[in-house]
Amino acid sequence: MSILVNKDTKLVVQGITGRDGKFHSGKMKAYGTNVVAGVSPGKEGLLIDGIPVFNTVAAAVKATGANTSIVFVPAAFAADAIMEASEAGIKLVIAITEGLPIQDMLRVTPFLKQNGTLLIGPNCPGLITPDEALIGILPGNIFKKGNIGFISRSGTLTYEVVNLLTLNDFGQTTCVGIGGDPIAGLYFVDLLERFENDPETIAVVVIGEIGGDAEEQAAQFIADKMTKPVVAFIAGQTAPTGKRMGHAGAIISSGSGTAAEKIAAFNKAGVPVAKEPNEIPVLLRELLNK
Amino acid sequence: MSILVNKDTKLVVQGITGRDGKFHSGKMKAYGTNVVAGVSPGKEGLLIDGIPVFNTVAAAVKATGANTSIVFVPAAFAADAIMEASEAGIKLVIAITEGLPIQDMLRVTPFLKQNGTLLIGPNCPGLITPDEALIGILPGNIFKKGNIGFISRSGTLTYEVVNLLTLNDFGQTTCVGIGGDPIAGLYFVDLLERFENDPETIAVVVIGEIGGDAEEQAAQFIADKMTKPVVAFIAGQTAPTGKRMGHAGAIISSGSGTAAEKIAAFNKAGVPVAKEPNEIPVLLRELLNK
Amino acid sequence: MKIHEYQARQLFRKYGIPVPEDVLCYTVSEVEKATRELNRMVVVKAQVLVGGRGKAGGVKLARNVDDAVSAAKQILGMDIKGCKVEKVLVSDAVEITKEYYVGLINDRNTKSVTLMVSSEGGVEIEEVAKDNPEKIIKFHINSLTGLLDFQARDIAFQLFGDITQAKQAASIFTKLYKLYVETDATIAEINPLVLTPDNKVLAIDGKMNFDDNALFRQPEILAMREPDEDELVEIDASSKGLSYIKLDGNIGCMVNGAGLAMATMDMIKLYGGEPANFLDIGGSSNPQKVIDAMNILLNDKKVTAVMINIFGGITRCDDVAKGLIKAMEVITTNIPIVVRLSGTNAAEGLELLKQTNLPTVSSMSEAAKKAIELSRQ
Amino acid sequence: MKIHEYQARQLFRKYGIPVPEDVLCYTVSEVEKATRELNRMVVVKAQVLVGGRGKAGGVKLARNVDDAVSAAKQILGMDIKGCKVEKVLVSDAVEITKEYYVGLINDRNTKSVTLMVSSEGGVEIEEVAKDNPEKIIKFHINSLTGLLDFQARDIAFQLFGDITQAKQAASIFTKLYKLYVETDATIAEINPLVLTPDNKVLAIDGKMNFDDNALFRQPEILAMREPDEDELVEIDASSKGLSYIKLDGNIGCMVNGAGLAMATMDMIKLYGGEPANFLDIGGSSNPQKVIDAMNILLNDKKVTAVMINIFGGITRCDDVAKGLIKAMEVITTNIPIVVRLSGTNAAEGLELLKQTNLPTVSSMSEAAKKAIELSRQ
Repeated sequence: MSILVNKDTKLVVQGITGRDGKFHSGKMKAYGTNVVAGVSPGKEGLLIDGIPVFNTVAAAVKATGANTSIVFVPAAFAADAIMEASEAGIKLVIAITEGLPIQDMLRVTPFLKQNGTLLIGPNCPGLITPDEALIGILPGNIFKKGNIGFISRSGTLTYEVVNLLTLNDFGQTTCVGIGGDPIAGLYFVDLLERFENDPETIAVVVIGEIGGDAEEQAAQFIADKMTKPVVAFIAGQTAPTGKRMGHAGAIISSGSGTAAEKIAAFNKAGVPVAKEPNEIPVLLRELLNK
Repeated sequence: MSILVNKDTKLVVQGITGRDGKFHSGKMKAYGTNVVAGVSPGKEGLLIDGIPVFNTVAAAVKATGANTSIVFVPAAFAADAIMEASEAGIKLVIAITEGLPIQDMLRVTPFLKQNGTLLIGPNCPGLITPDEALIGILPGNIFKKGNIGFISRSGTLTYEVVNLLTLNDFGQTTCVGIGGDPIAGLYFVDLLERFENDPETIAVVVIGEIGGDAEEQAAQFIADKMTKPVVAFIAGQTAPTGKRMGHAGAIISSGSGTAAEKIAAFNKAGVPVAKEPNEIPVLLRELLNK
Repeated sequence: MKIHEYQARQLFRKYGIPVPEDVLCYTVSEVEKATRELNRMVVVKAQVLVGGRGKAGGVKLARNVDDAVSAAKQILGMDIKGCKVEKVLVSDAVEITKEYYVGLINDRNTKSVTLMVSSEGGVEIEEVAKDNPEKIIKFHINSLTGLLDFQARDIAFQLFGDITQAKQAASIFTKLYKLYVETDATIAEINPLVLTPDNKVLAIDGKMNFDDNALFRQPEILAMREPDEDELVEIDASSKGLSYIKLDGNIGCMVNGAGLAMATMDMIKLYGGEPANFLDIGGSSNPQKVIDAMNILLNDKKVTAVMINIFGGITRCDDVAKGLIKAMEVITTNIPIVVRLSGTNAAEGLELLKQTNLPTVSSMSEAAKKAIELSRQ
Repeated sequence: MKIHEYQARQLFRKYGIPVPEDVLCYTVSEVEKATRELNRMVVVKAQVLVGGRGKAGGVKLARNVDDAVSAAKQILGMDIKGCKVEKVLVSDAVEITKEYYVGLINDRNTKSVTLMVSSEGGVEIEEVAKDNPEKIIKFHINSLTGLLDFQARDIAFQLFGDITQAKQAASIFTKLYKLYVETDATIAEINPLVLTPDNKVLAIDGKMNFDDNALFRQPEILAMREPDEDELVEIDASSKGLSYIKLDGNIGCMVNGAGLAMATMDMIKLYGGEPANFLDIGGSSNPQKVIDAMNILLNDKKVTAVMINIFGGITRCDDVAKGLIKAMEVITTNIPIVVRLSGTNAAEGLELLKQTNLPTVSSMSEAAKKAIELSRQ
C-alpha cells in the first residue's frame, strides 16, 4: 500500500510545454508514472513524449480521466492553474512552482476546500510511491520500495536523507515533499494521519525546518494519535531571527518558529530528533528493534 | 399548520431604533409576534417597547435564542445586516429594506447558502401566519386564519387581494410578500413547494407582476409537482417595455417578462388567471367546489 | 440608468478594453474636422439612448471627409424612436474579419452575474436566442471568486481557436466583469466584439445600464446621466419620493404601492379606459407628497380625469384623507378626481372627504369605472 | 520586504487610516523647521528597519523647538542594532487617553489573514501573548468574503464600548485589511492605535512587511525599498538566482537546496565550526551561478574555508563538476575549497574534479569536518 498516489494515478501535467514541465514529464513517464495528459493553452493537439496536450484541464480530464495534476506553470499564474484543476474535478494537485504570492494561496485554499481537492505544495519537490508513481522532480533512482513513510519540507535535504535510508535498507511506502512555503496544502499532520492508517507503513521520518509551528502540531498529533514510531530532524538550528532561509516559510519571526522549540516539542512527544542526517537511520533502527 | 413562521418564532429586529424599526416592532409585538430582541450598534442596554436592544445580532441570539430576524436598516448597510444575522445563526431573515444594490444581493446569496439561511425580500412587506406571528409591515387586521396559502411580489396589492379573500371568508395559512427586487431570497417556487407540503393549506393564490420569469417557473412547478389548486393574478399588463414600474424587478426588458407571457404560462399549466383582483375569490371558489 | 455608446467606450478604455479611436461631435463642422484628423475611413454613429439606430439610418460608413460631412448632415437632428440626435460619434472604421457578442447581465434564477458570449455578433442577441440558442454560451460567475482567469480562457477558447486571439478575448471578459461589478452595472454588452485582419480583438459597440439603487455610491456613473424630457420628470418625481412613469392615456392614476399601481392601470384598460401614467406615492399620508403627485399628473395636458386609489394598511385612510384635504386646498383644477379609500379606517376617511366634493368610492373597480366615465365628459 | 514607519504612514493615509501630521527630516535644521511649522509638541522618531528603537533612545518627546533640535542631534547618526539612523520623523505628539494594538498577519494554520487586536497597546504584542494571552482577540478572515463590516464592528465593540469610537476603529480595521490584501503584505501592525481625549481614534506607529514573492506585481511597494548593506548583497544574489544570507562565521557554504543548506550550516556548527553564510544555488549546474556564488562568498573577508555541498538529484553530479571546473578557471583564491558530491553520477563527478586539485569527499559530514580543519590552518 501507499498514500495519495499509486498505479491507479492518472496524471495531467499543467505547463507541459515549459522547460521544466517538458523535462520532468519525460522523467516521470520513464519512471513508470501513468502520465495521461498535458495542458498548455493554445497547444491542443500537440504530443509531448507521446503525451497528448490540451488547452484546458477540463478537456484533458474529459478525454483521459486524469485524477491527479502536477503544476509547473510560472508563479504569477500558478494559483489560477491550481483552481482550474480543482474545478475540472482533479482530486489531488501537486504544485511544484516556487514563488507563489501568499495572497494567492489564501484565495486558493477555500476554493479547493469547497471542491474537496487536496493540494501538495507549492514550492515542493513532489511525492513518490516507489515502483508505482513518481509525481514531481524527485530523482527516482534514490528511492526504494519499503515500509517507511517520509515527509519533508525540503527538496535536496529529502534526497540526502532518503539516500541514507535506502543505503541503510529502509525502503519507503511513500515520500512526500510538502514544500517550503508558509501557506501550503497538506501539512505534516495531514500526512501523519494517512501514514498511521496505511497498513504497510511501519514507521515515519519527518524532516522539519525553522518557521511556523507545523512541527509542533505534528509532535502533538504524534503524542495524541499515533501508534507508529516517528523519527524527526529539524534543519536551521543555526539560522538567525528575521532572515528568510531560502524557503518563504523558513523564517524565525519574533523568536518563534525556532529549531529549539520544535526539537523540544518532538522530545516532549517522545519522538527522537536526529542531530544530523546520518543519525536518522540509526535512530530508526533503534526504534524498530525495540 | 403554517409555513416558515409560527408561535415558536423568536424574532430579532435589526435596526430597531430607526423610525420604521421602532414603529413596526411595536405593531408586531401588539399582534402577538414573539419579538425577543432588537439590534442597534451602540444602543445595547436600551429597551424599546420592552424589547431589549443589543449591539450585535450575535449578542442578541446568545441572550435570547432568536431564530428569525427582520431587517429595517438602510439600503447601504442592509446587505451587511443580512450577513450578520446569517453568521449569528439566524435561519430565516426577512429584509423589508427597499433599494438594495443588486451587487450586494449577489454577494449575500452565496454567503447565506453556505450558512443555510433563508431570506425573504428585500423590498418586501414581510409575511404573516394569522393569529401566530406577523413579521413585517403588513396590516394585521385584514388577515384571517384559514387554509389558503398566499404569495405575492407586491405590497399594497397583497393587502387589496387578501382583504378580498378575507371578506369572502377565505382565511389564510401563511401570506408571504417575496418582494419586488430582481434578485431576492425565496421565489414563488420555493414557497409553492412549502405550501404543497403544508397539510393545512388547501389552495394557493399567487400574485405576480411583470419582469423576470419567476411566474413562468412557478407555472412549470405547479404543472410538474403540485396537487393543490392555484389561482394567479399578474399586475402590469399595460406596462411599457424598458420602464421600471416602481419595483426594481418590475421591468419588461427586450420584450421578455411581459404579463402576456406569464398569463400564457399559467394557462398552459392549468392555472386560472384572474383578470382583475375581484375575480380572485370567484376563481378560488370555483376551483375548491370542483 | 442608461449611458451612451461614447460613454461606454470611455469606461472600456479606463478598464483597458481596446476600442477604436473616436471623437464625439455636436456639429457637422466638428465631424469634418474629426474625420480629417483621423485621416481614415470612419463610421458616423448617432448617440441616442434607444436601440435600433442602425435600422433607422443612424449609423453610416464614410470613406472620406465629404462622405462624413454628408452622413453628419443626415444624422444630426434626426429623430430615432422619439429621440432627437444631438451628437454623433466619429469612429475609426476598423476592418472586420468576424463579429462576436459579449454580454454580462444579472441572472435572476442563478442569482449571479452571467457572461454570455456568441459567435453570432453584430445582431441583436434576442434574435440569436430565438433562432440559434445553441450559439449562445452562458457562464454563471460565482460572486465570491469572481471570473477566474482559467474560466475566461475556457470561454474564449470556445469562440477563438487561436491562442493569441483567445488570450485577448479572455482578458476583455475579465476586464468587462471588473468594470461591471465596480460600477454596479446591470447590463454590459459588447456587440460586436470584432476580430481584425491583423489578429486584434476590439470592442466596437458598447452598451451599459446601471443599477439605480447603487447610484448613491457611483458618483462617476451618475455624472454621465443625460436624461431626456420624460426622464427628467421621472427623476424629479423620484427626488420627491414618488415613482412616476408617463404613459399615453388620459386617466391619471395616483396609487400607494407599485403592484397596486400597475393593477390600477390594468383595470382602467380592462374597463375601456387608457391610463395616463404609473404613479406610486409609497406608504405615506404626507400632504406634500399628494400635492407634488397631483402637480405632476396635471402637468400632463392629456389627462382628463384622475383616479386616486389608496388601500390603507399601516397607513390609515383617515390620515390619507386629511392629507388629501390639505392638498386640495392648494391645488386648483377643474379636472375630475375620483378617490377610492379602502382598508384601515376607510369609513372615517370617506366621511372626512365629503367636505371636498370629490367623488368618493370604496372599491377599486368602482373608482376605475367612475374615472373613465368622468374622463369622457 | 520591510518599510519604514514614515512609509507605512504614507500607505495608511492613502487608504484613509487617520495618522498624526508629520514631516520626514534628514538633518537637524530640517527638524527645527518642521517643529516650528507644526507649532505643537512633537515626537522625534528614528526611522530604522529594526525593532527596539524606543529602548535604544531613538524616540524622544519634544515640548518645543529647542527640545526637538536637541533630540534630533542625539538621534541622527545614532546606531540602533547595527543600523545608522539617517532620518527621523517629526510627528505631532497627540494626547493619548488609551493605547491599543491592531495587527494583521497570515496565519499558517487556518490559512487565513488573521486580525489580532488588544487593549494592551504600545508594548510588543509578543509580550502580551506571553503574559496576558487572554487580552488578544483573534479573528480569522475568510479570504473569499473579506472582512465584513459587521465583523469589524463586532471586534471594535470588544475594545471600545462607545459607538463613535467603535465605528472609527471598525473603519480602521476594514481599511487596514484592504491595504494589507491589495499590497500583498505579510504584516500590518498599528501599535499603538490610540484614543485621544477628544474621542478620535488614530494610528500612531505603523509597521508593514511585504511578501517578496508578490513584489513583481507591487511596483509602488517595491519603490519603497531602502535596503541596508547586507540586504543589498542579498538582493544582488537574488537577482542572480542565488539565495544568500550573511552570518558571522568563517566557513563559507555553497549548497543546492534551502533545506540542505540549513542542514549544512547546522552540521558545521555541530562539528565545532562557524558557518559564514546561508547560500542556496538552486537546482542548476550552470557555471555562471557557481562563479557568482563563489564571488559573493569570497567577498566576505571573514571566510577562511569554503564547503561546497551538492546532492545530485535531477541535476547530475558530473554536470555540476563540469560547472565547477569552468568556474575555478576564472576564480583566483587561496582559500581552501572542499567539494562534496553525492547522488546521481557522483563517482563520475568526483573523478572529473581530480584535475582541479580541490579536496573532494562524498559525504556531507566528511566535507564539514574537512572544511573546519582547513579553516583553522
